[in-house]
Amino acid sequence: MIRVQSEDFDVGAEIAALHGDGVGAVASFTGAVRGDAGLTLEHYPGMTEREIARHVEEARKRWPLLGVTIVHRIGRLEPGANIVLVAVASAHRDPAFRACEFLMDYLKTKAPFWKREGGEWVEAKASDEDAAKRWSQL
Amino acid sequence: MIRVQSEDFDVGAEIAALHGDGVGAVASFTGAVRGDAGLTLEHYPGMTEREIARHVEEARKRWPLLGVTIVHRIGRLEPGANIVLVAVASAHRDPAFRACEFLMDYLKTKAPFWKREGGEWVEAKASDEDAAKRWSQL
Amino acid sequence: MTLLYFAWVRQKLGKGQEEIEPSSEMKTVNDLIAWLVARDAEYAEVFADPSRLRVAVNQDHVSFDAPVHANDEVAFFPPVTGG
Amino acid sequence: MTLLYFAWVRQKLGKGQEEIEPSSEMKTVNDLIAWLVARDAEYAEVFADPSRLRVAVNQDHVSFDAPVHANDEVAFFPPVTGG
Repeated sequence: MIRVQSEDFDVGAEIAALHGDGVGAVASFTGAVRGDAGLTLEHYPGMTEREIARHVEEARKRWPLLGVTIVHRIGRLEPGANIVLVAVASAHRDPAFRACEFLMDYLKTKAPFWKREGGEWVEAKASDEDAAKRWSQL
Repeated sequence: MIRVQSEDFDVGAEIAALHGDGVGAVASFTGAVRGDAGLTLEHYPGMTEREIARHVEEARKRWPLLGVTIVHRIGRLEPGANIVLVAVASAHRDPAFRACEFLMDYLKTKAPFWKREGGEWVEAKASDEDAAKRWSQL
Repeated sequence: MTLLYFAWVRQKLGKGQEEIEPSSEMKTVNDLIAWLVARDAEYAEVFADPSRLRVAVNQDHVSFDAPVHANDEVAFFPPVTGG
Repeated sequence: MTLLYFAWVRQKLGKGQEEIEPSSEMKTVNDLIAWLVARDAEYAEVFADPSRLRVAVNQDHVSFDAPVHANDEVAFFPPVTGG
């Protein structure tokens, strides 16, 4: 399940919804706004969902997953606010952890979101590009 | 914060409690009971908390962490029930993911818990030992 | 052809979207950029250093030598910073 | 010396804890095991294959050649399966 929304999300409810038949492990990542300035998030509607869906599909090919939830917020986000949730369910912990990291690395480098912080556009980090390269190109 | 308890835990509340000043990333793992038989979990009171605390301390030495929560349940657990939560807060995702996996690998191989499923004691898995060896011995 | 601009590209050009009639010589993203740069100084500024930009054609990331066609949706934006 | 037993070790011995008076020759965990095995057939069965067991002295994982002392807490159990 992929959602791009301005509203906050309920991490516990999203993780609970992934538990079910055969699920022994849910790995999750939640990103939050650091610093005092808050963030504004812009995205490319349509391409964002498409790009995320493509990477979820790729993750499902690579690992035996039983569920994936990705929620990414857009618009104005105050300090401390949730930005993103990636949660992955599997029978065992290793595929859940691997797929969760894989999806985060691709969200950071391929999903068309842009952060603005205190009037400045946040610069992309080379370290994020390097992290995504671990998985080799799709 | 380390807790060993028979009661269930609230994943969302535990993760929310880790967010705060400087926290940009929370990686979490929740383990649940697979199969139809349920589980009974026995532990070594005292040593369990001590062993977990030692590994949390080691994780804090290895990575710049801003918070760690580990909750492990004991006693009778029904199918689908939560068993364990490991949640790790940091400024960035990489230390949070690394420490979360490290702690899970050590919980699996060093923390004195034993699972019984349908009258049989669950056998330890060599794959868990191998996973823990990735981090080299403490 | 629909052109989309995001983040500082959108801000510098003062618009997020425009429609253009591509010429028949416009075969690739690079050709499109050359055509835009020739049209107006604002574009020249935005496209001065293409290494600062990324491009998507019909919502797929592509390189600057990728082909473009009359009915394509072409988006220009800085490297992404979500997650 | 306090001995603790967990999981199937506890079940086979029919107890989770006992106090013993160690002899002065009992220097290591291996010596303790030999002493227990000599005492009763149930122990002989439990300790028949030490590779199936793990041991902690004063709540630290140790090897079977680790020293033991009169006031130690020594625990025997199978490889752990939590998490």
